[in-house]
Order: sequence, then C-alpha cells, then structure tokens
Amino acid sequence: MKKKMLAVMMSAVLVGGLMAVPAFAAENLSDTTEGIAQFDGLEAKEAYDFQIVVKSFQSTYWQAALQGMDQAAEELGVTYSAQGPASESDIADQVNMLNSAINGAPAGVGLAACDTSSVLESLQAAADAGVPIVAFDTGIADAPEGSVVCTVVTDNTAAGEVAAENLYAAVKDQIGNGTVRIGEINQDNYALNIQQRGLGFINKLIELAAADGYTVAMEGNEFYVDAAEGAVEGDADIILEVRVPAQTTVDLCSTEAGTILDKEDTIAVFGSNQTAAEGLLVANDNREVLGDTVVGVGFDAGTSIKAAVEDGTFLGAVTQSPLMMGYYCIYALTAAANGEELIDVPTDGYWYDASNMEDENIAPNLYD
Amino acid sequence: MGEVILTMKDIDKSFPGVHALDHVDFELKRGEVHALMGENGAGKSTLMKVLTGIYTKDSGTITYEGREVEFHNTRDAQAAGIVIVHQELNMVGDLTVAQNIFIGREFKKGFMIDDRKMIQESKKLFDELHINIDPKAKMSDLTVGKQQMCEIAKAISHQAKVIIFDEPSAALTEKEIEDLFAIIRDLRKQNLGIIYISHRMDEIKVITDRVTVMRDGAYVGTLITDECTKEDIINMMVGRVIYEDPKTHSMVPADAPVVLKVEHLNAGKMVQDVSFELRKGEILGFSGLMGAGRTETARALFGADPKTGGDIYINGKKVTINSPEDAVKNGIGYLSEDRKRFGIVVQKTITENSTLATLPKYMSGLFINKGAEKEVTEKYIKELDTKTPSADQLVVNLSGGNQQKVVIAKWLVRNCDILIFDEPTRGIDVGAKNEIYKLMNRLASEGKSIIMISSEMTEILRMSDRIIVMCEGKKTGEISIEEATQEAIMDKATRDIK
Amino acid sequence: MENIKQNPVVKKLGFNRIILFCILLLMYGVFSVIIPGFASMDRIMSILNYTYFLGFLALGVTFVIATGGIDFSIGPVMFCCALMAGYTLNTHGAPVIVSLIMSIVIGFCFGCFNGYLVAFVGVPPFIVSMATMNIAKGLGSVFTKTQSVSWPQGNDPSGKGWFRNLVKAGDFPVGLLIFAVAIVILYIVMNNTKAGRYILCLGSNKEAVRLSGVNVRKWQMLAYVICGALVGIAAIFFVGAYTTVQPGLGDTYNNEAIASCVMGGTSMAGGLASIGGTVIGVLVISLLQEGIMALRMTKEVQMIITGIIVIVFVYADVSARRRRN
Amino acid sequence: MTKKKSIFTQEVIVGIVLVALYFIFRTISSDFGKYTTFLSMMDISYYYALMAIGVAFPLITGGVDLSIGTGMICYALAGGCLIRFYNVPTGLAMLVSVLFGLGIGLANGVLISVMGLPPFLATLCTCMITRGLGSVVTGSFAIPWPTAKQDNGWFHSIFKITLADKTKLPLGLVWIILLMLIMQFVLAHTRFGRYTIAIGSNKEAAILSGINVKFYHIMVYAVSGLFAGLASIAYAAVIKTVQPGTGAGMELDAIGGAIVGGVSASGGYGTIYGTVIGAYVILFLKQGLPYIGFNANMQQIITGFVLIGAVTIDIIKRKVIK
Repeated sequence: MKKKMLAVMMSAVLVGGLMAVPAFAAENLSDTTEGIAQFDGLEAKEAYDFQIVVKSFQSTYWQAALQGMDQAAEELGVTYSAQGPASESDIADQVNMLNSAINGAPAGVGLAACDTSSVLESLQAAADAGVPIVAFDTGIADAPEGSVVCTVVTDNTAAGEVAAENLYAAVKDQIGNGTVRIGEINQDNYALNIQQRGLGFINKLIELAAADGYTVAMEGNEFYVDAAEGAVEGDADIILEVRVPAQTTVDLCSTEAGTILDKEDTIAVFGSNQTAAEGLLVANDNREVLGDTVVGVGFDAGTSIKAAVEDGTFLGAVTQSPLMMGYYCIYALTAAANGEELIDVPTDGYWYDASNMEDENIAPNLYD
Repeated sequence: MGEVILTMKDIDKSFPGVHALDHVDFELKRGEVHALMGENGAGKSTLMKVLTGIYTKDSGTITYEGREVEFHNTRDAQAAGIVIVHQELNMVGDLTVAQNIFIGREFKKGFMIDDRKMIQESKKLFDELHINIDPKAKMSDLTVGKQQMCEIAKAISHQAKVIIFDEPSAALTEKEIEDLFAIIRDLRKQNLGIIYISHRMDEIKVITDRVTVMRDGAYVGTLITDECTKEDIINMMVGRVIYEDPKTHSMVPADAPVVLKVEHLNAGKMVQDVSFELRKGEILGFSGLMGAGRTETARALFGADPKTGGDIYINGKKVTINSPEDAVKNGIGYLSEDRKRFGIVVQKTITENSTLATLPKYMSGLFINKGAEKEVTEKYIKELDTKTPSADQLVVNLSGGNQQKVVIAKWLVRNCDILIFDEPTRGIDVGAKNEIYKLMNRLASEGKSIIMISSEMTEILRMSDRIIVMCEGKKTGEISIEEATQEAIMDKATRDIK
Repeated sequence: MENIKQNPVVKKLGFNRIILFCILLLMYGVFSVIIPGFASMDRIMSILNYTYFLGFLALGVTFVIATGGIDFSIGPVMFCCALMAGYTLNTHGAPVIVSLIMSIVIGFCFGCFNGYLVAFVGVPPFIVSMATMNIAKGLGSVFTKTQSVSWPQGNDPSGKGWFRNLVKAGDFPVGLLIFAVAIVILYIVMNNTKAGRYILCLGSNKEAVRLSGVNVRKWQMLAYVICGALVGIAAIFFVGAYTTVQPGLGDTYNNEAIASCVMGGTSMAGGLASIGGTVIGVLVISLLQEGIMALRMTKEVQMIITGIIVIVFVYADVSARRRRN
Repeated sequence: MTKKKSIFTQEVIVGIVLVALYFIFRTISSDFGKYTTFLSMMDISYYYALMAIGVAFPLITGGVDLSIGTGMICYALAGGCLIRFYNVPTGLAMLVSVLFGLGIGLANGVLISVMGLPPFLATLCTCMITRGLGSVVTGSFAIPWPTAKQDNGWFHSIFKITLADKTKLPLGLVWIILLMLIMQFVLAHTRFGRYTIAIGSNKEAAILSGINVKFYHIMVYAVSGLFAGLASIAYAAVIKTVQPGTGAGMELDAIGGAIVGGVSASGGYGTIYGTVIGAYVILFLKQGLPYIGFNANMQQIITGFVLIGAVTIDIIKRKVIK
C-alpha cells in the first residue's frame, strides 16, 4: 500500500527524468550511452517474474531504486518482487534470501550484494541452474563464469573523485597558509562501494593538491590511512582526516563528524554516504559551521541532505542514480531472460548543488 | 468475653497429596484470646491462611460478624478487620519501618505519600506499645526480634477486630514477651478477638482464655484454659502417636571417643567464641531462641558461611574447613532448617538428590553409572521407608517428611560420621516426625554422632544426650540430659537479657 | 488429553516437545504445499546452513540457561571469533587448521571470562552479557582494524578452502553429520556426566548443591566455558556457510538462539534443559526463516512469528507448572 | 535514609565520575569543552536518558525491559508514517507514538504480571515483535520526520530552541531534569513508587500486605513503555530519519546507565537521579572517547569494562559492609 503511494508521488517526476535519458548533462561521470543503447526497442517475450535482492530497505536510497524498477516493470509488462535483509550488514540473511530466490527458479535475479565474497557460492548455484543474475549497485568482481550476465552500477571511485574535485575547487584559496584540515566521514570501511568512494575521494584530493604543489598528510582510520596513495608523513599543507564510527548509526557518525568540525583548522568535510552525511548534518545542527567557515559535501539524497544542499549548508552532494540503476536492472533482466547477450551498464553519478537540483535528469534521482 | 465474632465451620482444604484441613471447626468471641494449638503440620497455619484469603477453601463456611464471608486476598480480610502477624517475617527489607507499617494504605497528601505523618503515627504506635524503634530505620537493619515487633505494630495499626498471632514469641526475649502480653491484654480490653498460635505451653496458660487443639489437619476439641491442665492439652495434641520414650539419661558410654571438637569458633555477630565437643554415638541438642546463633554456628562449622576464627578437630586431628566441600570430605553432613532452599533440589528426582553429595563414587569413567545410582537410592528408600512410587519421582511431589528422608539419605549414602540436623522435624507431619526420631536414635546407636538443633523444647528433651544452650551468638550453657528441664534451658537461653 | 500427557513415553519425551515437533512437521508440510518446489534438496541444504551455526549457539546457551543464567553475548562473540581467526588466516597467513582452533580457543576464553565473573565474582549474568557483548564487538573491530573478513572460498587456489567441506562436501551435508555427533555428545554430557548433573542441579537450587559439598562455582563456570567453546565452533560453521563476517555485529543471533532453547523446553529459571528440545527449536526457526523468505516476506515477519511462538510455549510451560504447585 | 550511611553512595560516586570524565576529556581535548560539542552531546543524550528513566522501574522490581530500544524505533516509525503518508498533524502523531509505547508497555506488563512469563523472556519477545512491527508498518522503508525548517517540524523546538542572537539552548535538558525529578518524586513519594520498590525487594510480602501487586507490576512496565514512547520523539527530533531494523542494543546502553547509576541488578533499590547520571556516564564514554583520540572501537571495550567494574565495586562494597 505504501509502495503504491510512493509510486504515485514519484511517477510524476519520474516520467520527466526518463524521457531525457539519452541526453545527459555535462556533470555525468562516465559514458553511459552504449550500455543503454542495447535496450532500445526491448520487449519482454513473456510476462517474466523477477526476484530482486537488495541490501536492505533501511535507507531511502533503496526506495528510489524500487521506483525505477516499478517504472521499468510497468513499461515492459513484467513483474518483480523485492526482498532485503533488515540491515545492510545482515550478510547471512541476504545469502539465505538469495538462495531462496534462486531455489524458486525465477526468470532472473537482480542482486545488490551486501558482501561480494559471501554470495559467490550462491552465484555458482545460479549459474548451474541457469538463472541469470544482474548485479546492480555493487559489482561482483569474482563472480563465477556465467552467473552475472550484466552489471548495472555507478562507478564509486569516480563518484568519490567528483566530490573531491568540487570540494577542492571550493577551498583551494584557503590552502597554503599554514596547515588546514579536510575531513571525511565514512560509515564503515568494509563495504566495497564505500571503500571505493572513500579512496576515490582521498586519492583524487591528494592528486589535485600535488598538482598545485601542496602536500597531504593522512590521519584517522588505519585502513584509509594505509590505503591512501601519495600521502606524506609529518608536516603538510593539508591534513586529511578520515573517521569511521564504531557502528553504522547516525548518532555515532555525528559524534565522529563533531570531532572534526570542532577542530579550528577544519576547512571542509565530506560525508561519503547517506548515513555519514546525515550524521554530519546532525553534528552541524549545533555548530552551524557548514556553509559558513567549513565547506560540506554530502552523498546520495534524502530529505535532510537535499534541504542542506538547497540552503547552502552543503556545497553540494554526489548522487548515484538509484532510480536509473533500478530501472536498468529490470531492463537488463528482461533482456537476459529473452536470451540476449548483454554488456555492462554503467549508470551515472551526478554532482548536484543548489543550482542544478531542479534539472530534469537530476531531480528524479533526488529521493526523499 | 462478648458475643461470637467469627465462626469457621467444616473447613476442608486439600493440596496435591495432602489433606491439609479435614472438616475443621473454629470459633472466636470478642474480647477473648483463643489459643490454637497442635504439633507442627497439624494445620494451624493453613487454617489461618484460609481465613485470611491466602488459600481458598475447598468447602465449609466462614461467618464473620453475623455474615458469611469469603476473602479472596489479604487485602479483603484486612479491610474487614482481620489481620495476621505471620510466622515468617513479611517485611520489605529495602523500605523503612514506617513505610513497612503503612504499606498498602499510605497516608496521602494529594499525589504524594505523607511520609512525615507515617513516621509520626508509627512513633505514636510504638509509644503505645512501649517499643523503642526508630521509624526511619531501614527494615533490613533491624534485629529479628525488632522486626517481629514491627510486624505486630503493623497488625495493630489496622484498626482490626480480629488479630491472629502466628507464633509471635519464637524470636522474642522474655522482656519482649512481657511487653507483648501487656499489649495483648490491652487489646482484649478493647474487645478485640485474638487468635494466638504458639507451642509454648506456659504462655498458653498465662495469656489465653480458651484453647482449640488440632491434630493431623483435623479439629480435636476446644477447652477453657482455666479448667484444664497442661497434660490435657498435650494428650489432645499428641493423640494416638506414641513417641519414642524421652531419654532420662545419656545413652553414650562414658568412654566414647570425642569425634568432633570445636574451639573458639567465631563468625560474625551471631557466632561468638563457641566451643564444644561431640562424642561418638551422641545426640547433642542445641537449644535457644530463634536468632540465638545455632544455625549460624552449624553453618560456620560446615563451611557454608565464612568463619573469622576458631579451630576444628575431627578425631583429634585439626582440620581446615573453608567450604562445604571441605566439610563433606571430612565426613560431616548437614540437614538444613530450610529444606526447600538449602536441602533438596526440588525439580530433580529422588535418585539425583540422593547421590548429589556422592556423585564421584557413582561414575564409571566419564559417565554416571545410573544403575548403581538407582540401586543405592532404592536401598535407602526401603531402609528409611520413604513413601514414593519410584526412585524417579521428582522430589517436589513428595510430602515434607519424605523430602526430609531424601536429604537424610543423601548423607547416609555419603556415609557421614557427623550429622548436623537443623530443625529436622520442621514442617513434617506427626507420624513422620516419630519416624525421624527413631531413625536418629538408630543412627546414634550405630555410632554416628549427631548435632541436633531444635526450637521445640519437647524435641530437645526427648532426643538429646546432652544439651548446649545458646543466646545471642554465645554459648550460655551445657546441660546433661539428667539435669535438663524446660526451666533450666529457658533460663540459660534468656540469661543475658534479664 | 490428560491421558496422553500421562503416557510414560510422552512424559519422557515431554508433551511440549512433541507438540513443537508436530508444529515443525506441519510447517514443513504447509510450506511444501503452498510454495512450489519448497520440498527440494537445495532448500534443505539452505535450511541446514542456518541450522548449523544457530544450532551450536543454541546448544551452547542451553548449558548457560540450565544454570539459571543467561548469555546474550553469544552472537557478537561468534563474530569476534570468526573475525579474529579469519584475520589471522588472511593477513598473517596462518594455516587454516590453526585458525579453526583459534576460533574455538577465543570462544573458550570468552566463556572463561564470563564464567569467572558470574561464578566467582558474583556479577549477575545479565550484566556480564552486556559487558561481554561490547567487549567482543570492540575487540573484533580493533583486531581487524574495522575490516570485514572473508574466509577463503571452497575453490580457493591456495587450497585454504578445505574447511568448507566441514559444512558441505560436494552435495553431501558433512555439517549434518558433525552436528548430529555434537548433539549426541552434548546430550550425554547433559544427562550422563557429572558436569551435566551438577549444572542442572545447581540451576535448580545452587545453595542445596553447595551444601552437599560440591564446588558449585567450578561447575557453574564450566557451563559458560562449554557455551564459549560451542560459540567458537558456531563461528566456523557461520563462515563455512556465509563466508564473510563484519565487525560490530551479531546481535540478532542471540535472540534466535535463546528463543530456540526456550521453546524447546529449557527453563529460564534454570534446572531444566533439553538438548533435543533445543535442536527442534533451532529447526523450527531455520525452517521458518527459509519459508518466510520463500513466501517473499521479510525477516521481520519471521521475528514476529518467532516472538509469538516463544510467548505461547513459555506461557504453556509456566501455567502447567503453576497448576502443578 | 539512616544516619550511619556513608555519603558515598553509588549515586555520589557516579556523579563524581561523571564530572571527572568531563574534565579529563576537556583537559585532553580542547574541542570537547566547546559549547557546540556540549549541545551535540545533549541532543543525543535525550533519548538514552528517557529510556533509562523508564527502564529503571522494571529494573527496581527485579525485572528488565529489553523491548525499549527496538520499541522506540518502532514508535518513531509509526508516528513518522502518519505524518508522511496520512498528513496527520505532528502533535497527533507524537501522541500516537507515545500511546503506542504505552500500549506495548502494558502488553509487557500483562505478559509478565498476569501470565507469569519471566521478564527477560517476555520483553525479548516484544523486542523481536516491535522490531518486526516497525518494519511492517513502514514496508521496511526508512521514514523521515519533518525537518526543523518545515512547517510541521515545530516539535524540534521542544528539545532545542534558538534565541534571537542565534544562540541555541538545549531545552531538552530541562525536560530531562524535570522528568527525572518528577519520576524520582514518584519513586520516593507515591504509592506506585513505593510498591515498585516493594515488589523488587520482597514480592511475597507485598502481596501479603494486601497490595494489588499485579496491577502495579503492569504499571511498572507501562511506565517503561511510556518513556520509550517519549524517547521516540526525542529520537525523531535529533536523528530525523528513522530506519527500521535499528534500535537493538540501545536498550542495553540505557540499562547499563541505570545499573552504573546504582540501580540494584537484583531489584529493590535504585534512584532515578542515579539512573540519569549513569546514563550520562555511558554517553560520555560513547561520545567523549573519540575526542581524546581513542579508536572508536576501543570505546566499546571500555564501556564493557566500566559496566563490570561498577557492579563489581557494588558487590565488594556489600561484602565489606556485611
């Protein structure tokens, strides 16, 4: 029932967005046309029923993905049912769901894997059973031969990089006169897409700084400190501090964000996913430095992040296209069920700020 | 004495396996102190619990102030004016004296409880009763005697028409008993009906007007106190049961070796410098009032509670006992006064209980030898005449006497030479009581040595070869059975206080 | 009805356990009818994956509940074992067998820690669990630098994946065999050894057992140690089936393990424990979760149903005991 | 209450620890002393403190309420759903959240008091059930409550107000202190409070004193549920987007706070001000340790040991007195 309500609310914006699919604005991150072109004129041979296994329904991100699926399913005359564990960390539950979905011998399974290693065995089973898998949101690098027929993902490294580029441009002038600090809040450091995003941001920032002759030193979470490329030890022009909370909750993210915002030399902070960016906003509620003395950059959308971008608290944010991912996931599944060979579909990440939020190809992806 | 205020007629009550009350009659008049007597397990407390709504009767009628009533809980009974001073103390240890006295009917000022008024009222109450207790003291900080007085004060404060005293004097010193009697006389003058349950024959003669005797859950008869003798009452109480003959002299040979010697045992306030000897084949009685430190002495000796000093010698050799484990290794067994809490594991079978202290003996390799276990259990079921359908019966389904036999069997299986029997016949019906006595005598004659703690004077006088009297944590006397009389014992049990 | 309950065979097996077993069969029947293809070997294997680790957790916690205690740190401790052992395997290149033993040893150590605090220091089990839960989560995170740990795949080129054969070798469910052996051993431990006897008795009346000259602290601690070691084994079966563990998690499995114990007839008050009942309880939960998923409902529905089943069974138990007393 | 008692009760000690922690963190990290940090910490403290106040009552009766964490999320989801999908006025939705909490609390009470289930188990089940319900009412979707700037977001100002000069005041702290005083008063000076202690100290005696123990036992859990309901509003006001499936584990922080604050783990004793102080100690550790350069995960380990330490000190203290 709720789903329907959401669908009604969303579909208005949706239509506008989808009409404009082939012509993307300049901010898009990678070339998507080729992947999309393969679906031209696609029709479902029969009324397929697909199984979708998402990471969870917890964040509104996934709701947007489902909207895209609803739209595609309606267009193609196929059906799907979606399932997901209670939280993105319930790996075992997701594996069970995936197994259960494969055991039901559906026309295809769309999978956003919580963890890429733990699903491998199930994917093998799918390959053996001839159930095509479309990986969306998260690519599965070591997938067994013949299981994953198409990958519909946004390049997370590129998404992190675009955040770094925009952020660096905004604070460039402040660098060079003594040490400044740039913070990054990551919800965790074990989910692959967040790792890629975090490192994409870090490495791009170091690269940009180096191009201007500045040095960057790393602080904070050991994983990211170790993985950063080109950072220096000791004195540097920029300290890049990465913080990861003990648990992936908004309140703990906000504590970590608070420790960064409280430092005098902080000039910018990046929250690398919805939870982290929301935590950053909760921390800023009291400090009110974002958009004033500190540049804030968010990720994904959701009511509070959108509001923050709109009123200038955030310089801007990067959105993946959950809606597009969902939409093309169903298209890819249908094509696979038809027996077509597929190439991967990279979906877009967009940089958005107050100026382009209303753009027709961005607005639909900015879910509440 | 005024008109009849309360009549209980044909009251019948059964628990699974026990016919606790067998068509009992009882009558109480205004302005009378009516004693309710009977051996342990005769059904006195059960009858009172039926009256105050704690138990529901199976049949019979209760007429109170001319109307038939049935109380569903103590609150109903209290509201009607019937209150009970329980045998077990029912106090909320974490609340203060005043809060306890007025629990369930606090004075209120708006939403708020008026603690000040409660304290004032408590003071007034205590002044009337001539007791010196601080109403603001925490209940758990008081001595047992003082807690008992609070319990009485609480009952009196209820504006009651009928007050039931269930063995109120057990924990009181003689001075406190005097005070209590003064209070009771005062209440009688106010035309209240008082039911007084006690074992102490002397008190009955002093304070009561009539005596109703119960036996084995049945009504035996009612006498007017002034018109009967002690013997009349005892005959009615004991009835058909022929007890073991009371001992007139020690059965222990003069040259019997000392098996246990305790020197200067200290453990907290309740055990101060206690020394005694126990000979082979002897039953050593420990007498005293409730809270005299007898149980505490036994527990300290057994290693159940920490000691602060003292030496223990077994068969002349000094031993260290820091835990029950040590005690059992040294051949001591302990039957607790509180069987349910400390004696048996109620949800387990007779077999499991019987071998609890001896399990290592019944192992074959890593596994329990259930056959051997069952064999020995059945042997003791037969030997002790435990009434049970099988050795696999859960102990919870046995009667009190049979449960006690299971505990005894536990120590017999262990073949302990020294047995501590703490109130061995508490809560056991009359027939079983005699069996336990017989058993104790048999064990003694077989060369086991027994320490028997008992609050029943008759039991102490009937069973002991020698008697040790304790008072307020100290040993106050040692009396041979030849010289022992109730008076002599009472004198020593209350000596310090007078 | 009463006659059936008094039947000696029924009495021995336990009326509630028979009912629970019937529910299990009924559930399987219903799922098989309404879900096409439910009664397949693949499904059963999938159910078993869940049964193994949950089973070891539940069997472990059965011993603790038998003493009248509680341990709801088992889920996080299981993850901690898998994280630390797996990290050692992946990062420090330890042999697989060492890692497997390490997992059990870590569980064992947690058991010792819990048991010591409960039995010797006298900290209430509830509080010990709360503390251990935090410690296990923190330790797992610190040790792995907050990394998730993926154990090697079955076809790992290094050959390190052999441990997965403990769960399933080809299509043969080796795990079931191990699980069955474990059930038999634990049944014997609970019912035929000194340890089990003392654990059950002290759960029913600790003071009485102490006053019988038994070193109750030692045996009480042992229950937690057994639980800890079984949690370590559960960790192996978890990664054997699901590969990856993440730091800071594992709480949800506590509830399911405790729920299976309790619906199987183990009393929270201590003293009564049924290994067989726990196993049936575990099967009910595993089957339920597979069935719910196959019906395309969410995990939450399973939680609600589990909660209700537990309430019903405990209530039946409590009211039966009340009538008896 | 008696004169001979030492003034160093658990509450006083914990109070000193709380102040000491604050100054230690302040000394080590200058940022920790900032007013804004304080504000943020207060924001997050409200729902923990509210849950702790509520759960103190079951704890004092010797029971426990494990359903408050997932319950809080469930109530917040239900309220948020009404605002978002049914355009229910915020005030009414808040009321629904609180009443929902009260209802689950009553259900717990009935399970425990009337049906005789062990509190741990009964509330474990309602913990699972509320977690499930939260997801079912929302179809597993996260629900954002209105933000402060939206028209129906006025409820944020219950907890924090911004003055004309942009200074923010943690108004919520006033409510916490007020509720703490009220509930302390309820515990110490009303029948309900007195019987709560009596049930925890000696339930049998309470029954024999003619108290309607069943009723009061239910009410104890109703209070716990009610406060979980209140906490759900504080949670929605601070965190804004409520995710189903979360909340498990929060109850343990609240319970831990109460225990650290001197509530006896076996029942019969406890104070509400101690509970609140204890909850803030736990919160300070959670929020403060990241400031002094501790790895976020070390904080969990330290919290674990603090809990054991607090109870062990209590055990030793009692042994010494004996």
